[in-house]
Amino acid sequence: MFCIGIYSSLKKTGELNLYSSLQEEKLNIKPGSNGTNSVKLGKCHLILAQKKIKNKQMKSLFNYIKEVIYAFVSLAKGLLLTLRYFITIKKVNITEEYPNNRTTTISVKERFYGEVVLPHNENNEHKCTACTLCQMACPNNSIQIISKQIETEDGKKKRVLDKWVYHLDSCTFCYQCIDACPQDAIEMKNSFELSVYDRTKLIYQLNRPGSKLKEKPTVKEQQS
Amino acid sequence: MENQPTPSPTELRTEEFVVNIGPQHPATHGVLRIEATLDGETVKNILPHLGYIHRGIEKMTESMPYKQSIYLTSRMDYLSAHINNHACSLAIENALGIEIPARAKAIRIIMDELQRLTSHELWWGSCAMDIGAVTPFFLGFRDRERILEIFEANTGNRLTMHYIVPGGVMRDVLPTFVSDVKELLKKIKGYRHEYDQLITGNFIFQHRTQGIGYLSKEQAISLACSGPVARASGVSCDVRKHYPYDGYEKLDFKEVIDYGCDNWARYLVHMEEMTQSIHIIEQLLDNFPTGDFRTKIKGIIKLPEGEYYQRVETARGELGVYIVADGSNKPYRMKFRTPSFSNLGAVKPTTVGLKIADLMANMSTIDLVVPDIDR
Amino acid sequence: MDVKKDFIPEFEGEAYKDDMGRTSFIVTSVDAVANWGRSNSLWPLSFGTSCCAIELMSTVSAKYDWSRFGFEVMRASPRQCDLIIVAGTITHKMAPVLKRLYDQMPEPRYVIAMGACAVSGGPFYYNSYAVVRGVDNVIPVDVYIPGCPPRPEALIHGMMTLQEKIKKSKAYVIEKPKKKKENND
Amino acid sequence: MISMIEFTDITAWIHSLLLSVLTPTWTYIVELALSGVTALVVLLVCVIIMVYMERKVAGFMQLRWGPNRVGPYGIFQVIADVIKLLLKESFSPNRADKVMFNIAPALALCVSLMALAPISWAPGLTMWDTNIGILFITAISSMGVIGILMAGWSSNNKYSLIGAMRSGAQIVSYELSAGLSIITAVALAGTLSTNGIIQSQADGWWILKGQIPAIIAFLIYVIASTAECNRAPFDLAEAESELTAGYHTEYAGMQFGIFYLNEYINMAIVSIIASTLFLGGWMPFHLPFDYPVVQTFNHIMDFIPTWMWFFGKMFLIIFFMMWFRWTFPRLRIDQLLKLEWKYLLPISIVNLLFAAVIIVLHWHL
Repeated sequence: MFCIGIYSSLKKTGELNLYSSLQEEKLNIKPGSNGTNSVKLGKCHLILAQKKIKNKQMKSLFNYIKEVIYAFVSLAKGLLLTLRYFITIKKVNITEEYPNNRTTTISVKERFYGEVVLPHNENNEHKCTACTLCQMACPNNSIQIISKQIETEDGKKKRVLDKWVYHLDSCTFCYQCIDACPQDAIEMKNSFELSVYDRTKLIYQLNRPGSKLKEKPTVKEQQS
Repeated sequence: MENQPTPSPTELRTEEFVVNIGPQHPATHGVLRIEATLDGETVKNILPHLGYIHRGIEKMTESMPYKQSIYLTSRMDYLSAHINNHACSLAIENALGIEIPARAKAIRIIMDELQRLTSHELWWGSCAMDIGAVTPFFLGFRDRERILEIFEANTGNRLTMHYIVPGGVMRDVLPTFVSDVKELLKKIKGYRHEYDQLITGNFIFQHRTQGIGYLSKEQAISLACSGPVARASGVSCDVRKHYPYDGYEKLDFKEVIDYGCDNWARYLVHMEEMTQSIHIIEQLLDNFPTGDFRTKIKGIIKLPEGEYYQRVETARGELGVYIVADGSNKPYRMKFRTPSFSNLGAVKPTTVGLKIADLMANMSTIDLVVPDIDR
Repeated sequence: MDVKKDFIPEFEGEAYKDDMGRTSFIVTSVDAVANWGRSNSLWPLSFGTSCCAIELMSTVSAKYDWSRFGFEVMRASPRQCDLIIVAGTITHKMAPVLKRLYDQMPEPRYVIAMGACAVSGGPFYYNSYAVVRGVDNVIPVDVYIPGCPPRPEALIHGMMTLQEKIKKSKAYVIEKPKKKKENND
Repeated sequence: MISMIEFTDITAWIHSLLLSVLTPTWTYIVELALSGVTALVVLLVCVIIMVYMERKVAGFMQLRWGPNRVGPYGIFQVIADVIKLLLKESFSPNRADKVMFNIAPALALCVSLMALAPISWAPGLTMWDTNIGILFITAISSMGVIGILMAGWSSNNKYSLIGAMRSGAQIVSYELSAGLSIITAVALAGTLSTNGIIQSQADGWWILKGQIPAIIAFLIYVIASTAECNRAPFDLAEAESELTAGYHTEYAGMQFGIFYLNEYINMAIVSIIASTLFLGGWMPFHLPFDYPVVQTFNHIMDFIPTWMWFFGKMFLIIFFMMWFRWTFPRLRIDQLLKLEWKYLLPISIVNLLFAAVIIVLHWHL
């Protein structure tokens, strides 16, 4: 059934056509037993080639004229399609005019991986604990976490983030850093307008100056 | 070459000359260099030169943990990035003996088949462009962009995703995923007749492809061709049928085989495979499983010592991932058997003796992706 | 996405001033006309090595359509183009070829490094033995577009950034001929 | 023709003005120069419109807008391109034959401009109103290939060489069927002069009056002339996917621009000839019947100025050529020659015989 379906579709698309002697020779290759569920397009070729041989036995002038007419019809079909596009361009046009649609209809999806950001809240606090898991997860060293030791008020030594250096120039947006981060400190932003004149400007420091680690909310605060 | 009779002294003899096609040439789709010996317009010999985009991916994987090396595979055959990731993830999962959730399997197969659709649509456009028609290129990209929108919305990247990871997929798909894909398939199906109207039924295109680029079944097998190239020569080699993975065995689809052995047969196989891909996706969408999208696995994957091989069917043919593990978190050796590399061998037997324009037609229907050749 | 107001970065070009701090009206208008022509007619070389080439093709395609800017005349011959978009990885084997393509282009010529591979080596930066770490090691680059690969809008943004640069540069810089060491290759 | 300002009036006025100032010899020389410059300017404006049109047509057929950011609707796009090409460095490659390399574009341009001479632009506006106008054009247009061959040969580039040789084979063979279809029209009109051919269509264009042979001849002429202009689907000489840029691979800057210009000038000339032969040139659309209704219709048609008819028909045929280009795949070289020698040439010979029968029996209207 499937075979017949394809054959009829080929017939519709005007596949009935010339076959070179080369192809008639190779039709000796018989379809092997390739299981029941394989589509044997080859059969269609066989049928077509047999038709072709039959046609050859008929008057060749008739064939000649038929071929010319067939050629014109098949080319006219393509011409009609492009003409339809040409005439109905306002309907079929799919262009998003990028710089004009920046504020309106731009189709950058929410999840699009544009650059890694370290979100800060209004108190200039971030969630990064400088555990360097993201740095280890990064396949090509696009992340450098520079931490420093500070002494907290109660005299304990603590490691905090000093610089979160992000090499946008080599980042490949594989999402592994964000997948690895246990604190959900970093995110992907869907910005993409990042072209620069100078390569060194593509190395960002993600933590803002003076920012500090956001304290984990105590149980009381969580409840409230 | 060897079949050609030696010309008699009285016969007209012309001088052969060598033309370097590539590394920068619009028809090579990348940086393949082909040294073609021409006699006038007739191609006498072909010598492909590789390595212009050799990036050492196989060597790089040896110094990278398993999790990280997967993302490199999407840069090999970037037109089937999902499928490459899939192969790598499957190999690791098989080695670890992990069973992944049903939802992840469904998402993986849908993404694979959508990727196959994008690849074949791009192939359709660029094949027509190599033969000289420019408009099909835009039509192919119109439909491809719709699929890429779904990729972008769900995986976050348009081309080189790192979405299929060991244990499942990186993130869950959007809630609107199923309805989006359904709408997409409806649109793509509606456009198929335009493809036939513009190119399949076109007299010039048929004459440029029919009987051109003959690759016999024996040649296809001996050159280890796979994918549409081999299937157009009558070789049954669909990995999805013969070595099913991730639930392909439960799906109803047909392996597309043609016995035409020429460019036209390869064209038909590609076109029919698109129909089959749509059919596969439709089956999965009807009862899309719910549940987990990823099995939790350890942060550092260590494969047990041994050798592992996994093959999948990319848009170009069979991709094999061969891992030799030594028990650490990095592979001792990772080897990719890429389809384009084997299919590249088909360029010479199909082209020698034909015209130079046929070289471009053959190369486009054989559907080479150059970074897939060089890795 | 959040919308930046000055979405094209400012290019700090040289001002059109002579030693006395005056500007010449004629020179500036000639510059303006020449730069207008050049910036609006950037014909790129159809040169793509890997993944970014597909996004480059997407930019050509109907959805993004850079022909609106007049960039659609992609020439396959380096003699007829103004711009190389290095779309993809450049390996050590490919680098001399790229250099040669650049040398074959007539002045004025521009280079855009598209994608992480061309900017810095990208995914292959860390431990690949075969990849040039940044195409600016081979040829001078005007605009860098990060991304792996950058989406088509990002490429259009990069092209507009290049236009900005062309518009702010001098069309004709008359310099005293310097004696330089030149490699004849 | 009623109450319109005729070009003949303008030319007569200029002639008398010049005569009042200069001697007859100088008048003649100045008029020659003036007519040449005018034709050139008109043609260059046409080319600019055509390049813009090509990009827009291509865009519209490919679901996109085409240039629309340089000026309103992108109309200054071509001007920007011209400025850039003029200011671009141009050079000849090291091992090229420098003299031939630099002459080739100029020669190709000169040859295609020479074909302008006998063209009848409007009633009474012909640079060289000769009685062998069409013969002159066919003779000149087959010389166009010399420039291409020179360019391909002198570039010292194998792509260029292949492209030039392809172009040579192509143009030489397609001249035949183009010539035969021109002969069909000439036989119908009974004259070789362009003005005479147009005048013979005063009561109806040949494509309508000449019955089936004229239509077939028109189709064959459009196909053959598309091939002669190296336009897709016959653009084998510069087949981009095969030969990068074909015969002008090594040309840069304005030298390339001249080849680019040349292609469009050739298109313009070819479509002018097609409209002259089959669509009546500047002649308005008339019906060859003697009913009062038809008379009124013919009268109304006369109100549309002749230049509008002329350029309308020209751009219509140019649109056809662009339409072909953005729809069809390219032929292979052997298919191209097969198409000519096995299809177009026999058909046009039979067609010519058929037309001869019609002419002898006075069946044409």
